[in-house]
Amino acid sequence: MTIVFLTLSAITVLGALLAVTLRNLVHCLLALVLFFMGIAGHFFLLKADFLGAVQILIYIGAVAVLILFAIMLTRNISGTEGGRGSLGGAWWLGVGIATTLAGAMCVFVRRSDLVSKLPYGATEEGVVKEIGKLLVTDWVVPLEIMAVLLTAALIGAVVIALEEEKKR
Amino acid sequence: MDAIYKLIQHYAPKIPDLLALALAVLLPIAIVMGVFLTVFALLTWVERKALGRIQNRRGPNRVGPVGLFQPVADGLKLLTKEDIVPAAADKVVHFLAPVLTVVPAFMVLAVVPVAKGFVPVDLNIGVLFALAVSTGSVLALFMAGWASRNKFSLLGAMRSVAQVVSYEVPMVMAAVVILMAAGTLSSVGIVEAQRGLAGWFVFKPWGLVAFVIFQLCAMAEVARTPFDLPEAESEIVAGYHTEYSGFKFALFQMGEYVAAITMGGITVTMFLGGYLGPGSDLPKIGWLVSAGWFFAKLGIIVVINIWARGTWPRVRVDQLLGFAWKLLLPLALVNIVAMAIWHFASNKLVGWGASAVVLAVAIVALVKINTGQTFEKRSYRFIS
Amino acid sequence: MIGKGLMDGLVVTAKNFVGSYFDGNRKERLFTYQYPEERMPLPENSRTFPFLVYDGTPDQMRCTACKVCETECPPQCICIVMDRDANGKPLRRPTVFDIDTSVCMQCGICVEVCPFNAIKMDCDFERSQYARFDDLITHLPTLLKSNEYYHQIKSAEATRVDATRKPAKKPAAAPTPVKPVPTSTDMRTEDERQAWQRGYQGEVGAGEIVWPPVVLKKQSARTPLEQSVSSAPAANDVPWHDSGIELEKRMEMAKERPLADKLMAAMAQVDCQACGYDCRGYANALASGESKDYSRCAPGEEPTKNMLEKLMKEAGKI
Amino acid sequence: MSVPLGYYLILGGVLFAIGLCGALTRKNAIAVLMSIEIMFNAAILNFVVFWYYLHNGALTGQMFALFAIAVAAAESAVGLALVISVYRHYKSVDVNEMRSLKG
Repeated sequence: MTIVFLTLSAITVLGALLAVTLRNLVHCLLALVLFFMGIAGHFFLLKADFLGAVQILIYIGAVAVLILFAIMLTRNISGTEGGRGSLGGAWWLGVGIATTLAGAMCVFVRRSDLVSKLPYGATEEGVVKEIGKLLVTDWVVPLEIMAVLLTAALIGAVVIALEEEKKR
Repeated sequence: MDAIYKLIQHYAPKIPDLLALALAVLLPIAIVMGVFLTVFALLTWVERKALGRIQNRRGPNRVGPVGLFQPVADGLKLLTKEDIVPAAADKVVHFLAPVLTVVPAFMVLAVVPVAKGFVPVDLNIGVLFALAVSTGSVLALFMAGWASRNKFSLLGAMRSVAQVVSYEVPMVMAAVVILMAAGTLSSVGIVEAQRGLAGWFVFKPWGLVAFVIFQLCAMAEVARTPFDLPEAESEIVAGYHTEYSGFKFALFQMGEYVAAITMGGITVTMFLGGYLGPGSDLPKIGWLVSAGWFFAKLGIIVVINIWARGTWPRVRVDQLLGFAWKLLLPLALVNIVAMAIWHFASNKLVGWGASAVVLAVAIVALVKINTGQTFEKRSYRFIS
Repeated sequence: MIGKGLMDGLVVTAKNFVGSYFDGNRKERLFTYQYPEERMPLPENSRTFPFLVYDGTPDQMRCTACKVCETECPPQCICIVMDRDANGKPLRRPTVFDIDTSVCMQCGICVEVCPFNAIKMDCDFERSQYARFDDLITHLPTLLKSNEYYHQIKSAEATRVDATRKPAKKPAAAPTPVKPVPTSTDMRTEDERQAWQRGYQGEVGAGEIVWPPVVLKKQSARTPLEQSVSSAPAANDVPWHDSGIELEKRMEMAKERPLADKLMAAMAQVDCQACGYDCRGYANALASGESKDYSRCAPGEEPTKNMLEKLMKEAGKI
Repeated sequence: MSVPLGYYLILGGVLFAIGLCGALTRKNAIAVLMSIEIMFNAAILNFVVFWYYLHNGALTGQMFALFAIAVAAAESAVGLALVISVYRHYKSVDVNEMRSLKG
């Protein structure tokens, strides 16, 4: 189990690192897909099969494709010149902040008493059915709000991205 | 998998545990790969033969009896061909793309119940997994088109991305009905829910509509001919695999055909009762009979695919996307309502009639709405 | 009814499919020729690559090595070297006749210009070979085909040709002992051969367009051979000795020269020896009165004949 | 055989930091959005991890993750629409060049 976890983690971290460092935007996107895959793998490892499938369906099937279209619509087709941002010498600041954050989180995690906690027994059977039931009972209000949000986002995205009628 | 593991432990207890485990994992994979690669090879031959006959040609008949070894010859030829990579291409992505096309196609096979008691992995989210993984191929196609640095390739890739994303939606919506009826996502569970006389979902009004929608979407998803815009020969050479040759090209073909077969397998599982059929429950030979039923039904789907390919012309891009969003998606949504009516109807007959009426009205209305429009006269940029 | 067209289409294709297996006249339905076994009859005028016709035995080839076809060939895929006896006297037949089929564009111009009906277009299209350069050059022995073969592939045309031909002459010379026919391969150095295979491109500077292309032959390896036979002064002295130049131009060039030169300028300049001499020799013979028959320049055809007649009349020779 | 919870927490933290680093340093708006997706995923991973290790038969963690995925999808759709809109305006997706609020 540890080996699987480490391998998956390596893939995930590698994908994330490449996604933020590569110069070519399309390569970034492909690295991001690798990262999504890694996360989905972690979900499967954590017995959250449904979430894993949803992760693949939504992130790889939809979000990645959306980003792809955005890249194609805004950049030249080869995707080059998407250089790493050197915000006038401020890039080291971002890296510094991120490193500090990571270090701090590691320290907190180590101090926490949850660190060595081991999982409960696996409960993968019937989870999907349970989720479905919960969605229309306890969580029905969030679900409806989510539906409204998604509709709003859909319409909003269309309105924002719609090309304005050119004045003639 | 577990069953094989137990069998191995039962019959050969001396085998070390790890080896038995590895065998239990690898054996189903080997069987599934072997069987479906043979089916793939046969399918290429059947398709060429049938297309030939449809067009009053003879089809392949040179290699072996009635051209039966044509796939072998094709494979050998493609294996020995030079592998050309364009100078400007993105080498790594160009190399990865064909490999990644094949992977999702085979991954879907993991949840297809081929025979009674034989499914490589009985995931409890089986169908969702299949639908999710089959989306993955779209990125491989995009990688192929983009890495080739060729305008035709890129056009084909973008077409394929738009097409797959559009058809994914009605496809999942059509599948929802089946999940509602079966009450499970597991592929085996869906098959078992179709037991009984005329129990196949395709024999219910909502099931029939969902079947048609799903079948059309599956054809679009794997770019079969009425929807083969990503590789429209007459428009964009060969689409995303214009710049591929040799074995990489073979991998693309393989990915495409295996995807078509697995999609057919999913369709059979969801609508045509999978491996169920007279005799599939017999004690000793049940697995064989059920496998026979499964492949017979798969054959029907394949024949439909080939027939449609030999008959219907390619649609335009606007027709393609409009068809998905304006006709299939609303119809799939209405279909869910029809399913709900069926589910809550007091008796079967009322449910049958009510859902059929709802669907008929919806189909007529949608067709009216969609055929009423006429297109504006096109204006061309360079002609005044 | 929506979708009726789609269904009709399916019915049509289904009928085709079933019909191709069970239809009574499915032979006509499946119109594909199973090529290596069944062959479509070729049209009378189909043509692929040229071949040389002989009457009777291969020794009696019609070709006189007049080089008209070599001169006229647009892609210059023909190479001819005339046969000579031990004394260097031309024998009026080729010892080398090579056609580079990788260069030939099957235009049939060689057939049209040939004054002897010696070269004709074949209709054999199965010419694939194993070696890219060596096998694609057809040599004299393979090029030679009998008149019967010609009748076989294009009977109407062959009959027409036979009708126009004079009754077969006796062989020009007694059959010489058969010697191995040298090919371009062993007559040239490797470099020259390659240059020739490249269709003379090797001799032309890149991007430089030289026209007429015949000029190139002045530098080619064959020229010294040709010149050595000619009894006339060096080529510079007879600037008109070039079949690429038109008759009027040639006459203009030789305006100030003696009668023999004028006569020579009127010839076709191909040294074909259809008359029994080369061009210089025939002109000398006419000028000296050795011969009075001015109609023997076959490649020159009517214009040359008329011009020779005019010149001879002016000089009072006839 | 399972790994302890701490491993997963550190993984989530590292992924979040990588995403943050990208969001802070990248110049291209699309790349920034991609970095934000990485951060989102790190958070979602933590939801699932806590569910797996700490749940008492409840599915709250998974439900939260599910909603988070839906929100992230909506966010990316609107975000990318904004990027395209901005690109139309500035002919660039460089976040440094978007300085004015005026159109």
